[in-house]
Amino acid sequence: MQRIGVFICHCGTNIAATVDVKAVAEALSHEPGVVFSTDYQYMCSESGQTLMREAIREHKLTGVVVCSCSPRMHEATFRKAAEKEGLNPYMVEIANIREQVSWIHKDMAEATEKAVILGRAAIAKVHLNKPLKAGESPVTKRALVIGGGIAGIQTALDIAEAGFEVDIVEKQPTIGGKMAQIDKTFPTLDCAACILTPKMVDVAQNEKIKIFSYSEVESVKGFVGNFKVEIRKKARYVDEDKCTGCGLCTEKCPQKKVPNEFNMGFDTRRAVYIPFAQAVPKVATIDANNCTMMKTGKCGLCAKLCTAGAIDYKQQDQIVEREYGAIVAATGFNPLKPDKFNELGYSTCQDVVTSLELERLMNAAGPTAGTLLRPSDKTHPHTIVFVQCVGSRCDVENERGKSYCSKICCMYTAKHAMLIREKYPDTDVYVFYIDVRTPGKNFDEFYRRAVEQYGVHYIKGQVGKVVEENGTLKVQASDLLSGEQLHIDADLVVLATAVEPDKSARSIATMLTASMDTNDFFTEAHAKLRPVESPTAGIFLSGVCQGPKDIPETVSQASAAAAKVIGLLAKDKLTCNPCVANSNEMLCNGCSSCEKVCPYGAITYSDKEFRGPNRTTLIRRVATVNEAVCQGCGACTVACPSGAMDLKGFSNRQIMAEVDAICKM
Amino acid sequence: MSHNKNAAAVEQILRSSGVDVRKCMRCGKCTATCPAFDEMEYHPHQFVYMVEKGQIDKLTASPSIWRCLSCFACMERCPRQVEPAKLIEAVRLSVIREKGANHLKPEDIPAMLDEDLPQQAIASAFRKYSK
Amino acid sequence: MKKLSLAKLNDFFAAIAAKQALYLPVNNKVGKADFTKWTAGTEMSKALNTVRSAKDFFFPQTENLMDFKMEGKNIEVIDSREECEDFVVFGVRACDAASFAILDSVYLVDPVDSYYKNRREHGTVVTMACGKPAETCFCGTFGIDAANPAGDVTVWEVADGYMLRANTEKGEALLAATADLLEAGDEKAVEAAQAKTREIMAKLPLAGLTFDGVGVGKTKELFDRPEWKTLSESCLGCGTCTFVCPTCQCYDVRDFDTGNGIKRFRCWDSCMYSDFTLMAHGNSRNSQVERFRQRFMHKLVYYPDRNNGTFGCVGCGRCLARCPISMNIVKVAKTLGGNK
Amino acid sequence: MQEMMKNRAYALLENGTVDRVLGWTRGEFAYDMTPAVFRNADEVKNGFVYNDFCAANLSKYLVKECRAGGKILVFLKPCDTYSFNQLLAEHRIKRDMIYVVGIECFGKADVEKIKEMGIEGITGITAKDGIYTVSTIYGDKAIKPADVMAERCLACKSKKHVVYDELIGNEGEVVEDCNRFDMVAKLEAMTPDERYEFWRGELSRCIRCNACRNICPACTCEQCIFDNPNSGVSQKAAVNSFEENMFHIIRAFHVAGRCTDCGECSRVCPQNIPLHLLNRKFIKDVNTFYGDYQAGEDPTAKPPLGKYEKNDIEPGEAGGAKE
Amino acid sequence: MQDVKEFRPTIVAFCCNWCSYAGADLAGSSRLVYPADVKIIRVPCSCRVNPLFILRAFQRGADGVIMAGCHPGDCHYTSGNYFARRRMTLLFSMLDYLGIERERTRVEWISAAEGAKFAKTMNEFVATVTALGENKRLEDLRCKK
Repeated sequence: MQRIGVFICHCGTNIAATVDVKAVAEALSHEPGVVFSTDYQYMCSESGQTLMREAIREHKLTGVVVCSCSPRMHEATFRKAAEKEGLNPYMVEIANIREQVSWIHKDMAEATEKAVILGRAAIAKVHLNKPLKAGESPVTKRALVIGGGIAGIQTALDIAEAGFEVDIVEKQPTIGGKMAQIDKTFPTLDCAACILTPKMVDVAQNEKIKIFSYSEVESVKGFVGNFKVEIRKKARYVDEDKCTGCGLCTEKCPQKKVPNEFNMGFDTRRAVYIPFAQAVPKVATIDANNCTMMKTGKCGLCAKLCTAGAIDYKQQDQIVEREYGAIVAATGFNPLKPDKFNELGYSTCQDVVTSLELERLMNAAGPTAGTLLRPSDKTHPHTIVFVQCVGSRCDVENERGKSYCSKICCMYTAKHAMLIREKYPDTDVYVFYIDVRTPGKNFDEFYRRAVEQYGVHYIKGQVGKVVEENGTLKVQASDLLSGEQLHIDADLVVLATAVEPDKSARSIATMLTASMDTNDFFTEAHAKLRPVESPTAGIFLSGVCQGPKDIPETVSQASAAAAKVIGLLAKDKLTCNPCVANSNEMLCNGCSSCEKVCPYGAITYSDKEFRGPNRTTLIRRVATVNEAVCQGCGACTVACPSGAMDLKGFSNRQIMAEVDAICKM
Repeated sequence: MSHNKNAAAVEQILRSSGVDVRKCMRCGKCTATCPAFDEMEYHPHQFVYMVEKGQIDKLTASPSIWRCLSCFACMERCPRQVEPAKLIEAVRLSVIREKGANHLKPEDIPAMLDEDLPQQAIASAFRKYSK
Repeated sequence: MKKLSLAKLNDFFAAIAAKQALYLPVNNKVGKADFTKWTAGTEMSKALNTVRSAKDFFFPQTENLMDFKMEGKNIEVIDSREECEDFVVFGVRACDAASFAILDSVYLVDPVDSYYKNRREHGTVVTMACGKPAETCFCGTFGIDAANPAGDVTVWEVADGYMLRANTEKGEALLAATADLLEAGDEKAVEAAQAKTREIMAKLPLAGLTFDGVGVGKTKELFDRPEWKTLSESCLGCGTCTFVCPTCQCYDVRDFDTGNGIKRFRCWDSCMYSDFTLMAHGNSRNSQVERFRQRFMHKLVYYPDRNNGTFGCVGCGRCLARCPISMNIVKVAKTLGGNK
Repeated sequence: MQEMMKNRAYALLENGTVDRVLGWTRGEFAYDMTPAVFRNADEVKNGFVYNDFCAANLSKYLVKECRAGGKILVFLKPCDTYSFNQLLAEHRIKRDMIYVVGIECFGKADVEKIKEMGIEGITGITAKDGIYTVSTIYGDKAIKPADVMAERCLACKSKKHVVYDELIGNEGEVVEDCNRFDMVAKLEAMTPDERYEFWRGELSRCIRCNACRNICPACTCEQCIFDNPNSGVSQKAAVNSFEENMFHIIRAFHVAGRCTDCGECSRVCPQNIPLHLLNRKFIKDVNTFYGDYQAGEDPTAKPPLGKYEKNDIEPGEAGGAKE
Repeated sequence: MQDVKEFRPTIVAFCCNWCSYAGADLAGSSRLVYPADVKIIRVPCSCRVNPLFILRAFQRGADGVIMAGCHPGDCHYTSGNYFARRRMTLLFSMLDYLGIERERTRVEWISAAEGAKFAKTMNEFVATVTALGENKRLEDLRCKK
């Protein structure tokens, strides 16, 4: 029989206000095996832990039940405290009477009764708990960063700085991401390329960093410290090692009509191309869908021209398997395509553009060499209307947009408006907004400058519709402050579209077994306290894949993720989860049912000799679990018909004891 | 506050329209999109706001309620699924119910028709006046 | 000797059932006979015998013995028994009737099993002579007369009704209580029925079967016979033979934690089971050969040794019909006894 | 047939291909043949019997026989070969220790059905020219085998041997339209209350003799959880309706995706409970939800509960109470 | 007929540690109310839920059993919920086949971010089970007081 101590936490008034903690302590004191039962204001506090430790010592406790907040919060705290007193940490169980009781039930009698039942279930479980000892697993001292935008670049650089190897997997031919497409950055108006490209060069030159560009993650296996990742290096039909990036092929390729995605399709590129001048790696890529040679087998001009002999039309996708200790998701975002907002004319009017398209139209390296010309007739627009919140802040039921605020639009629109007024003072700029959101250092000042110094017309209201008439965009909008409906003849309309997570993020999350929210942003382990970690150990989050953010925030989060990775890689060994499966060889049939459902390949079989009846021996095939590989999901335990396979810490008996305690009538 | 006085009326309107006025984030897109804007004293977003604030009397007294074409553009475009047109319809309905009698009969319609009257207006008028 | 006309059969059942529970063989949904409680409209089965034997009435498959309640460190023992109500079992065949004597020899000797005794005292057994014994029947081997079964009352089926004879005081009481439905009966009709039964009995393939090769004092001779291995080879170790057997009397005692206390109950056990007589050190018979041997040695040698040569088998033939792999006591006895 | 089998058994024992033969030995009556191991030609000569009453599926005995060493010849009917493959897939038997002789099967006879025809006092049964002549103490009766064929054989799913080393008789085909799910469908079409009544009526007869489990070639656990006092769910007798349900649900679940539908459970049940209807429900569900799957057909196939598809049906969408 | 107590069901909810248990935590920290009849048992993954546990719960007095896990594809252990889904699909179908009310069992996929869904699901499930009344078809009378 265990000697169990029960500790009821008040959590200030969080629990005590709805649960009669004294009554719970009293009720649980009568449970079999309970030798000590008390309540305390804050069990997680230093003095609360001391109280528990003293009770363990004084009452020679062999098991502890803490009725408090979620075990996801303080289970580790209490286990550590118990361990300091010489009690095996796995002899501590938590009854969650805060999240599952006091916070959701209002009636004190009802809440108290439920708290007692949950406490009873925990006691019933502890009776069957056994001391567990965690094993250890080694750490592969290399990190993988998925995504080569500013988030991935910063994370990789910081990890490499600490002396660890980092691989970046980027699906595009070059790293740089969205920031490479941006013209200027708010609120300082630095040139984006001027601050990004040196970092890209740093990455290229850092010998700890290996870039897999034009590559995608194919599969992820393993667990924290020991991931095995297959990377698909897509065939770019150019030998990366031989290509010097001279660009000759990209100039001479006869296929000139391919829309240039880097410039948002405003101009064209060749079938063999380097996305932009500062691309890293600066290597050409053949776009097989558009290459005449690849499609018809006739041409081959680039191969003839290439002095380095880098062109290889027969190149195949290549699967590279690499091992990592940690993985960082930095999969970034895309602007929402506003084609569901018919009334704003994006699909029908050439001169209705998104903000990212405007960036290219204003960029010195863009299709217009930095002169703002409208796409339809290449003339200077004189009246420009900006529409805010396109696809952001929609009702969750609204299929056209996202429920969240995209966070960066107010600032970049202010930037755009300001830059246009600066360069073309004869232009009228209207910004239709719902709210102007400018929290951030020097952000509101920046916005006020747009209004006060640059005379941008900020109008509280929304654009109802945009119709093209004879080359003019008829904008109908409301001005809520004056109560008028406005009709503006505009030359260019710019939509501040919502940001959305990159489409690849969902499948990557699945491979990483990292959870996502309904918007496909990665979920953090704790919204406040662990914002750069995924709930899955060894998976970290960097940049917009976790939620909308601007460049400074992205960079700081990228560094934070790097710090977490470094903290992990600095360890030589990780403590394994001791709650792993184990097979009772006396019961094992060797049928392989468990092996088939094990996602980790942790189960192996061997023929072993057993004592048979009447001094005979017999050889049976039995399962063995590799405890360092097993992650403790328990799939095998249910697949096993004989009950030979069980899970430590969550055994059949333990779970049934909880069921019994809960259902007790 | 005028809330209490009109609480029953507000509740009636909210119930019959099924509109959750609290969802409105005051973007004004409904009003921006409204083709009858010039005809209306109170505009769609104001309906939402005023119902929320309990200012039903002003709305029922206003000719605005008869100006709405029920074209549902505001409902279509509202990013928050507030559906102002339903609300306007509900206010209108509350006025009609108060009057009690049937105000437009199908057989009266032919006499009222002229060439410029859009079909939609006939349909809306019938919806408005024949309750 | 009394007679019950066919027309009054239902009234007879109703009269009994009005005072106490009456059980009789009734066809179940798959057409096999089960002892079932009589209610108005219940029709008696014409089957030769029930799938389960009549021992269930005195030694049910599961039976609660006592309850425990625990409060802190105190354990309270509660006798949860309820006094058994009077009941009548109608239509018990000669073999099953003979099995009660075997059960009695186990449960009614010191220490008396009060649970069993209670049921025996309250039960009245009405037996029925067999009309058409089957090829699996071999009660004759044990001197049991299918045409003249024991019991408190014996019943014979005759052309136009039933002949009844009270054998005991309980039987007399039962017939007295239903006297107004009965008339005087003629022994001759019984004798004719008996003759017919005995004639059939004599023609059946197991007629004349003797268990001479087994029995008292044969432990040493039979225990190490090599045939046990081959005989038991096909045994599945299930409990079918045991559970349909009218004489098997082994049970296991188990505790069930209800969450609010413990129920201690007993349930039939089978010596064919791997956990039969499981003890702290393990099992004393840990291969199927040993378990198989135990079952037959018990019925054919050990029991006769202690009971003046009476075999622990009544020849009902249920195990012959029911064993999934058709291994049975007749095959065993013949193989060991050299009687082919 | 019997003579051909005996001849092969002699020959293979004589030439040392096998050490033992697993077959059937004669019974007390004409219909109660017992599975038996024959160790030499003499034993085969004196004891080996094969006829339409040799119904037992011998594959399960191989688990035990493989542990005894040597090489064993086993005679398997088409349906038994599926069980054999399943045991092979689960590493319960060793292929290289077994010599499989497939035997053609026209369906087995059920003596219960003969008795249900009112035929009593049986002293012998002979088969000739497609007719059984049943001798009884009351005289001889001629019956057609089709009239007394075992229920499971009437819904035979396959006359094809999925595994064998040699074959006696002709090879058959998988029976495409075997209607074996008709009764399951009929039950499914009932209301829940009717189904509940049906199953209570059946399962309440259970005496927990474990015949179904112990004969089942899929139930080869070293120790069944219901026998293991440490499992927390051991039961020796079904004390009440819950335990009856529990045992049969869990047993069916444990063999789900593994049961080959050999029908032995129902054949041996002393209470004639149609236990195969539980297993067939799982088989039918697996076929419906996850695509046709026949356990034992291919020993390398992944069992339906050992794999998944990303778009598998949700538990809430499967059959039943959708209304 | 005095002292007729309103029927309050006993509901056992098996929640996977990574998604649904966290979802329950979120429901808690968001103060989303659901009936106290629901009692949660934490399991590492939905694939840890053995049909034995579900029957056990009914035996011991549960009136409804719900299993909640990560959304298919989001399993912390990659594939656990896929296996769990197959097992529960078959088990529930079998219970239905035996005439045991299917509405007493439910599977729901609830992510760590779906506190609202957790509360909504539990409210619905409790309402459904309350409407069904006491579990009679899978009860064990020995366990009743």
